[in-house]
Amino acid sequence: MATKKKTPAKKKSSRKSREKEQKRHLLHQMIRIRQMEEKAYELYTQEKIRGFLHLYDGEEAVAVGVIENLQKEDSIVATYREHGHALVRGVSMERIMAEMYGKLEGCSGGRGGSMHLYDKETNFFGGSAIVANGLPMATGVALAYKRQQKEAIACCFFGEGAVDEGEFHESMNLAALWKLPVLFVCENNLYSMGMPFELAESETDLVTKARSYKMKASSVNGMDVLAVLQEARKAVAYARDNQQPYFLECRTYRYRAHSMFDPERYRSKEEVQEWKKKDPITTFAEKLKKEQLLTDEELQHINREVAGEVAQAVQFAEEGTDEPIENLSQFVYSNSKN
Amino acid sequence: MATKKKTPAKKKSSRKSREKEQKRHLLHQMIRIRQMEEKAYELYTQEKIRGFLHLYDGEEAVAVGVIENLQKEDSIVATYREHGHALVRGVSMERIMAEMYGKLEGCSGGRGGSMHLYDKETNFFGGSAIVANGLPMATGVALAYKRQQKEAIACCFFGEGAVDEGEFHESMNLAALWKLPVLFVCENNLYSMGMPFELAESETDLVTKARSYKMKASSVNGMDVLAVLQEARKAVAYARDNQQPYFLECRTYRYRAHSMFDPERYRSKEEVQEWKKKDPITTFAEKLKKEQLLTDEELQHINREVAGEVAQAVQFAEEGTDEPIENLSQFVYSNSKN
Amino acid sequence: MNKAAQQHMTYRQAVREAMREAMQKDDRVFLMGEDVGRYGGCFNVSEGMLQEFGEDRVVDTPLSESGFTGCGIGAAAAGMRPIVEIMTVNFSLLAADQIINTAAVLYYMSGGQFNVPVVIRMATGGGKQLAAQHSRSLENWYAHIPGLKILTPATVEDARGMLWPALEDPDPVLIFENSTLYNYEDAYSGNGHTVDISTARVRRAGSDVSILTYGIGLHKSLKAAEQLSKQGIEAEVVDLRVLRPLDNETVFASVRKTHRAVIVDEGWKSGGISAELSARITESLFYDLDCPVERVCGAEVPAPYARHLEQASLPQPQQIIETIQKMGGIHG
Amino acid sequence: MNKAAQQHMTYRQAVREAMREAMQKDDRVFLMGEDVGRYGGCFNVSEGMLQEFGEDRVVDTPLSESGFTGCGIGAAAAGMRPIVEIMTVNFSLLAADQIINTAAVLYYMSGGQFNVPVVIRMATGGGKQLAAQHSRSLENWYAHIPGLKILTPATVEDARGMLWPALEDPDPVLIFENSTLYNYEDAYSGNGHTVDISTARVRRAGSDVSILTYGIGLHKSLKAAEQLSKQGIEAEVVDLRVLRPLDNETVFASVRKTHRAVIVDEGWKSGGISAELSARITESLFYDLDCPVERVCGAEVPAPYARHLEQASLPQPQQIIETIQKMGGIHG
Ligand SMILES: Cc1ncc(C[n+]2csc(CCOP(=O)(O)OP(=O)(O)O)c2C)c(N)n1
Ligand SMILES: Cc1ncc(C[n+]2csc(CCOP(=O)(O)OP(=O)(O)O)c2C)c(N)n1
Ligand SMILES: [Mg+2]
Ligand SMILES: [Mg+2]
Repeated sequence: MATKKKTPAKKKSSRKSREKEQKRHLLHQMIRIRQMEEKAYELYTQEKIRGFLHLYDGEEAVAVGVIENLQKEDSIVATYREHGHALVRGVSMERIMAEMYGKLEGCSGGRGGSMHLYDKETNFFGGSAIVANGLPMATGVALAYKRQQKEAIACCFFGEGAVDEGEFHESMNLAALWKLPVLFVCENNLYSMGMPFELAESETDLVTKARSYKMKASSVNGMDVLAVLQEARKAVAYARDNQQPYFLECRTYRYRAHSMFDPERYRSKEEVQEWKKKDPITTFAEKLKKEQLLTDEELQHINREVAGEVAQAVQFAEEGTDEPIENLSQFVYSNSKN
Repeated sequence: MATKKKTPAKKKSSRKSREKEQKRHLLHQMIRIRQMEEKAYELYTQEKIRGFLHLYDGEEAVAVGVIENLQKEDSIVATYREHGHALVRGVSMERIMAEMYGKLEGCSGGRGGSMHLYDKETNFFGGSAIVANGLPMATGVALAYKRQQKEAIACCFFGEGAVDEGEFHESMNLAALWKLPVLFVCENNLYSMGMPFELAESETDLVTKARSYKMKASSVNGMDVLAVLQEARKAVAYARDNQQPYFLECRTYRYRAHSMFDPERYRSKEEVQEWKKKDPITTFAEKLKKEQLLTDEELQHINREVAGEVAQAVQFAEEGTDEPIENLSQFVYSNSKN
Repeated sequence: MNKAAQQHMTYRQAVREAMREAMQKDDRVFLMGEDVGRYGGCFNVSEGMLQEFGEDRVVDTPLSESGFTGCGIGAAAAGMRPIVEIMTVNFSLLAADQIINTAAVLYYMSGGQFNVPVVIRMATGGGKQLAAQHSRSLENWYAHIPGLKILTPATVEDARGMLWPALEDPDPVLIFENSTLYNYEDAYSGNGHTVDISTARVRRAGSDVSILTYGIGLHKSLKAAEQLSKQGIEAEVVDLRVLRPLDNETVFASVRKTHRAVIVDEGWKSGGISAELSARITESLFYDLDCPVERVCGAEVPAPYARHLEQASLPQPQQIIETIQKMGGIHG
Repeated sequence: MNKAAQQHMTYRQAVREAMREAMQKDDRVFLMGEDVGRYGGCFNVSEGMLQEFGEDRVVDTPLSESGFTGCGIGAAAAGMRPIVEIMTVNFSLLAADQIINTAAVLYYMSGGQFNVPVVIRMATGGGKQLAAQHSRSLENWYAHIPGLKILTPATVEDARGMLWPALEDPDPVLIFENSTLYNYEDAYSGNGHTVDISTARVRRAGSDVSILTYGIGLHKSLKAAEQLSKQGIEAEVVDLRVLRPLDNETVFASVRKTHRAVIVDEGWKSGGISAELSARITESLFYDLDCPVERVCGAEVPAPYARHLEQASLPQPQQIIETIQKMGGIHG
């Protein structure tokens, strides 16, 4: 997205500049998510966006670090907390915003809303709001790819709450048993709504749990985009090359309420503050500055650029059209043959 | 069940005689199951018994070895392959047989049949024919006992096929998390219908699987009634004393078809023959003979005695009454208040 | 009327008070479900109950609908009186096995030995722009299953009064709370009396047409009836209250009087409770009817997110009015 | 008629042949389910298919209804054409989440982007003394759900001919095979032609009363019609074939002709397809009816094991006959 001119240089400095570019790209992507969602929050309070709205603030490094490793032909299955995943996958901010507005121009034609972003173009399979419900689907997508002898993998995001559900268990077993190329990414943000992780799981070591299906697994600091990037690179390569599933736990945290209504009785303000110190965006920006890959000015520039993108997305959504009511029943069934 | 007169003797010989008595009792119980089911098989071919009929031949040591350790106030939740469990729990052979005949005198009043034996008197909670469906129930029964501060445990029998189901996963987690006194007994007979165990499970070490819920677990030779008895004793004591769940795998084998219709294309006759050599009844009888705890004559006596019990059960069933058709809707709802 | 009659209460408070009272009265009663404790309930219904009753009686469960619902069923069969909360009916699909393959049949299958005195509460309904996976009204669906009892409190009084008799009932009772009603406020006598859980109730008397409805439909129907009244059409509004077993008598008595019936149900039309009522009425009162039974139901689409589409998919008072105005022989 | 027309075939063989042909025609098609391979299918339907098509296309699954059904749904969305077999509808309760929360809504929720061309087959029905957990007819229940298509082949021709169009259909199609029909044998033309999956069919013409039915009910109804004919009552028997979407036209045309309708359904009456048909008929043909629509359905009880009780709980030809004999104005 960030289109910087590449300056010709010696090999070493070109690697350096590639690295710089990638790192800035990662930062840019995280900022895009953050800003888009800050706007979404605001729009929700203005009742422009309705329904449930699950924000991803604090978890951006996960989507960015993982999805950066995917190829075009790979697919993604996500949850209701999927704005970030859709965005960095390449769904335009305009179409995401329009979807949250319920407009025809939205990426699900206004029928899905915040929890159900879909985009066939980028193999973005949504957007399911039933916890763990996406795992069997991702397993099936991987099964299809394997049968079709594609090189593609299915990448499935879900919260640690999903681990308790039977569908997690069944999918893990099937994927491991049938050696399907699925990357299971567990976004462990320590809470499922108000339920603390350790009160929901008899075994809190999720890597151990995954291995009990004979699945390869690892865990990574989900607040560190580079760590996620690297671990996910290995995971994706493993899944693709060996045609095997992989379970990746990303330890992260959500700053905001579960959805927009949440008295947050289950955790302390201090705890949230502690985690904010590990913010994936600010810590990464600091790091880049220290490494002299980024100046304050450049950071401001990125922020401004993204602000522009957000403004444009909002305008796009505002100007969107409403589906005529007589089309209410369209898409209950397809009309054409397969 | 076997009522032998105790002869007063010196301490040592009294222990010996107690041991002898217990061992014969175990043998007797296994023979009761075997003979009852052989008769059931025959009655099925005569269309006296209908529906599905899942026989337990080869697995008798499991029910006998485990249930021997239970107290009156403990409860049992079983599957559709539960004749043996009901019988050794203390449901009379007559009422079991009458149930398979669909008679009013049956232990479920003729409404349940072979797959749904129930007996409130002995806390025998059935008889569920949905694979893994009994695990949540057993967990709930244990929860109730814990709340009621009873010393009782819930003992849940299920096949290894149930391990693949989501309900297994959810129940294991809940029981471990909430420290509930459930004994999960997995009767691993290597097949779920025609599905070989190793083709259904990515991890075939079930103890490892159980431990991934932080549950205490062990595995035992389910063809050896003494081994089961001992291992189950430890397991029951652990569950009761520590108010914690326990997972016990019993490795066993079923000789007969899954139900009565089964072309058995999935395994060889030789394999079945190999397992029959390990038969829990004949090997145990041999052992007792070698230990001079049993004579051929005594064995014949037991067999005859049981044959008499079976004949009487059949007669009881034959003479049973049919529920009047006008009572069809009775028990859809209770009539009284709680 | 006594002084307490002046009291007002929301539907949410009514459910909470009912649970609190049940827990105080009977120590076999406990509440279990996702986020009923620390979070206070996803609709804030059980707020404060964890603090009042402690972790043993207000049990936060992991995300395991089948597991914890089955657990409640087992505990009920073993002598407890659990209230299982499933956040919304949509998630109850994950517990369908336990509800239908166990709770609904255990008593029958065991020949009357093991009853299942569990109460399973869940939110139902649409109208909040939560889209296809979060907006269903599947109480209709559960009402198809013998062995279950289905309650749909529509008033503060019923939200308050139905729980205790449901807990006293030896059979599994499912209570469907329309989530748009939680903020609904009404006068409440405050004396905590229970209500029967077997009859329908006439909420508004009328002579020209019977509107048969329940849950959120009651409120829409009452609105429609007010409007119609201005036009000289007097609709009788019957709140079904219990979808299984249906109270034929109250329904039939009303239709016998008005000779016309409209069923209002936010659930999907085909094969819903509206179909069943229509069938029963024509079976029993064919010659009493002045015109065919009509149905005003939710459009048969997965719920769309966009507000205008979703509203168009739900029955509205105006639709009820228009349907009635067009009915054969209606004056006004 | 050509020579092949002399051929006979069981319903079981018809389903098998349909699957074989589909697998031969389209390599995106594969079969997955419990025991479909080594065992040959729990009703022996897929016998020999593993040997013919290999493990990649005849996939024995672990006991994980939600997992493998969802897997089939995902594979369908990603370009395959899976036939998912769930042994019986009773176990499909474990997969209800995937069928209803995913398959039925994905196309709508995604604004027409992701369709789910999966076919889910399952056995349904009672009558084999399998008791409460194994004998349900829940096709009625699924017919309540928008987004699903529900087929109920009752003849060898339909068992043979419905699968291919179901696979060609871009939407999720559920096929319910009544397990008591697998051994049913009938003449079959043997030319493997497909049938439409959108209309009902008149299986027997008649002028006095319309019997609307499907699945096993068709056979019972035809028997009843033969008996009635001897008494001078000519029943028209309509095989619904498709429970969702219902073919109103064929049903209405029949009832317009006969002025009387009876619905025969082994499923439970309340809120079943019988209720829906009854409601639709009175809504649309109220003034054409000579008497109220009648329903002959399964008794609303969990299935009992004992044969005499179970048989009493199922609709029988005699009941159909008696119901029709008592209908207003019927001659004979
Ligand atoms: C099957 C199901 N049960 C309950 C819910 C309600 N619910 C929505 S999100 C959520 C918490 C999920 O937590 P987690 O999986 O950790 O994801 P997070 O929200 O933390 O990203 C719950 C309980 C649901 N949507 N689906
Ligand atoms: C949920 C469910 N799926 C499928 C079936 C059909 N079925 C009955 S028994 C059985 C095999 C179960 O195997 P296992 O758990 O190993 O027990 P076993 O029969 O070997 O004792 C199957 C597939 C069922 N009853 N329930
Ligand atoms: Mg979480
Ligand atoms: Mg087995």
